[in-house]
Amino acid sequence: MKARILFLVSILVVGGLLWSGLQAVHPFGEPNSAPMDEYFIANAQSEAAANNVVTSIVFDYRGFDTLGEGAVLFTAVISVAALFRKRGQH
Amino acid sequence: MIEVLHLSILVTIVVSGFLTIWFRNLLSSVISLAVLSLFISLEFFYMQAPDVAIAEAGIGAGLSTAIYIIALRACGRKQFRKEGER
Amino acid sequence: MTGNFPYLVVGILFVMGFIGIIFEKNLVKIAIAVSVVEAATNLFIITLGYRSGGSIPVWTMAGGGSSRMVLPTPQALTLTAIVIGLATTALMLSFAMTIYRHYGSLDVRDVRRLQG
Amino acid sequence: MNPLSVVARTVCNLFAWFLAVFGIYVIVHGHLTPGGGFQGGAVVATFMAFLLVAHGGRKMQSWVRKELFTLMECVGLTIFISAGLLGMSNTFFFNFLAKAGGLFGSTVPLGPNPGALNTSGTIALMNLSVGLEVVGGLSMILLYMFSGVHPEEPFGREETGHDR
Repeated sequence: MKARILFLVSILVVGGLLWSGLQAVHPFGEPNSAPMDEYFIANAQSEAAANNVVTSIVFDYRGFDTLGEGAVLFTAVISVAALFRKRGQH
Repeated sequence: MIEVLHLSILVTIVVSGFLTIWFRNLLSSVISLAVLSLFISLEFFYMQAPDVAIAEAGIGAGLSTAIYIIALRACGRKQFRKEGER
Repeated sequence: MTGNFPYLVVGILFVMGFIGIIFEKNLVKIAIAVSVVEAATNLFIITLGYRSGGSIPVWTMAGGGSSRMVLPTPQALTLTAIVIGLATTALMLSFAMTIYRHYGSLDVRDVRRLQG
Repeated sequence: MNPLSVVARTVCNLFAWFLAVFGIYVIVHGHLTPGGGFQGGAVVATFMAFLLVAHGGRKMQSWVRKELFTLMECVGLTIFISAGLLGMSNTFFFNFLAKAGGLFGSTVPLGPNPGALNTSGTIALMNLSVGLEVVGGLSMILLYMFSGVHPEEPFGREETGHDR
């Protein structure tokens, strides 16, 4: 019973923090000033020669993130294969 | 008109999220999660992000549901509940 | 008309997933609640980058020569987060299946046998 | 999972291939239209899940082997890292194929344009390799989790169709 009251208080604290953060957020449809995104939109065609700006960010400007993502996916696959490996298989 | 469509999508997201947590049967909960994923994909498409919409529709509504149903098949479907719980 | 309603939806979804993580006793249900929290986070990041009246950040489909586009960086980051979310979900469910094979139950109160 | 009935299997044999073709289209046209390696790989892996549900695990594992998916994932990750390393004379992940002529080396005009397929340098190559990696990884997760449902038998439980 004491644990449930503690959980309820923690949920109220998290909800209150979210609510107070919602009061100060900028209005929907008007993001904060983003010079980096303006640079990407203006120069993605002349530098990476790709029409899709999102793909040019994923694979060119921020390719290191994608490398880490591939490593995470590889690790997850290896872990699942190690969990369900048969006894006779290699 | 497009505002009404947007509002209905958002209300459906909230309702399906609530049902996902509320259902006691695990299979119903997984199907509600697929519906939530599908409507979040629609919301991404409204927000001019078709890349993310394709990814969410393929992964969230397709593969994730398949993996959950395989896991439920291995573990039994009904949620285990003891006496005196809510 | 909608105003800041999308942010409110994100907050409601996040708190519901948080309640699910804390109060549920079944391991698969906890994994479902984690998926709800992931969905809320993805929706929040995309909502931060939306620009009213902006077009798709793809020059093939932009149309009309409008240079006012939606911010592309949050979309790229969310794209990475979705695939990683699927990988972590598969790993959680694999652990749940292994635990069910060893203990015969999915309840978190029955799995405490290791603690003595 | 037991295989479905004859009607469902016939419809699956006909229409599942459209899903595979759409996934490969999304991978190849990743730098022109919305899409890319992750999305197309997820769609092709959904095709694998479709075949697994319709035909059952025993027949699926007699068609393809898990070593094929392992090979696909390793080859995809290797091509991705080597395409990043080959531009090392400038920086890591430098786009050395763009605007250099050759296969992917055309330039695009500025502003809205219909686009051409042989542009964007290493981005198209990385789309292909990441698509290969995602297809292999997600299909391997599906097959291994399916083989863990009944761990005592080699190909899952002995299955009988609904139509007999």
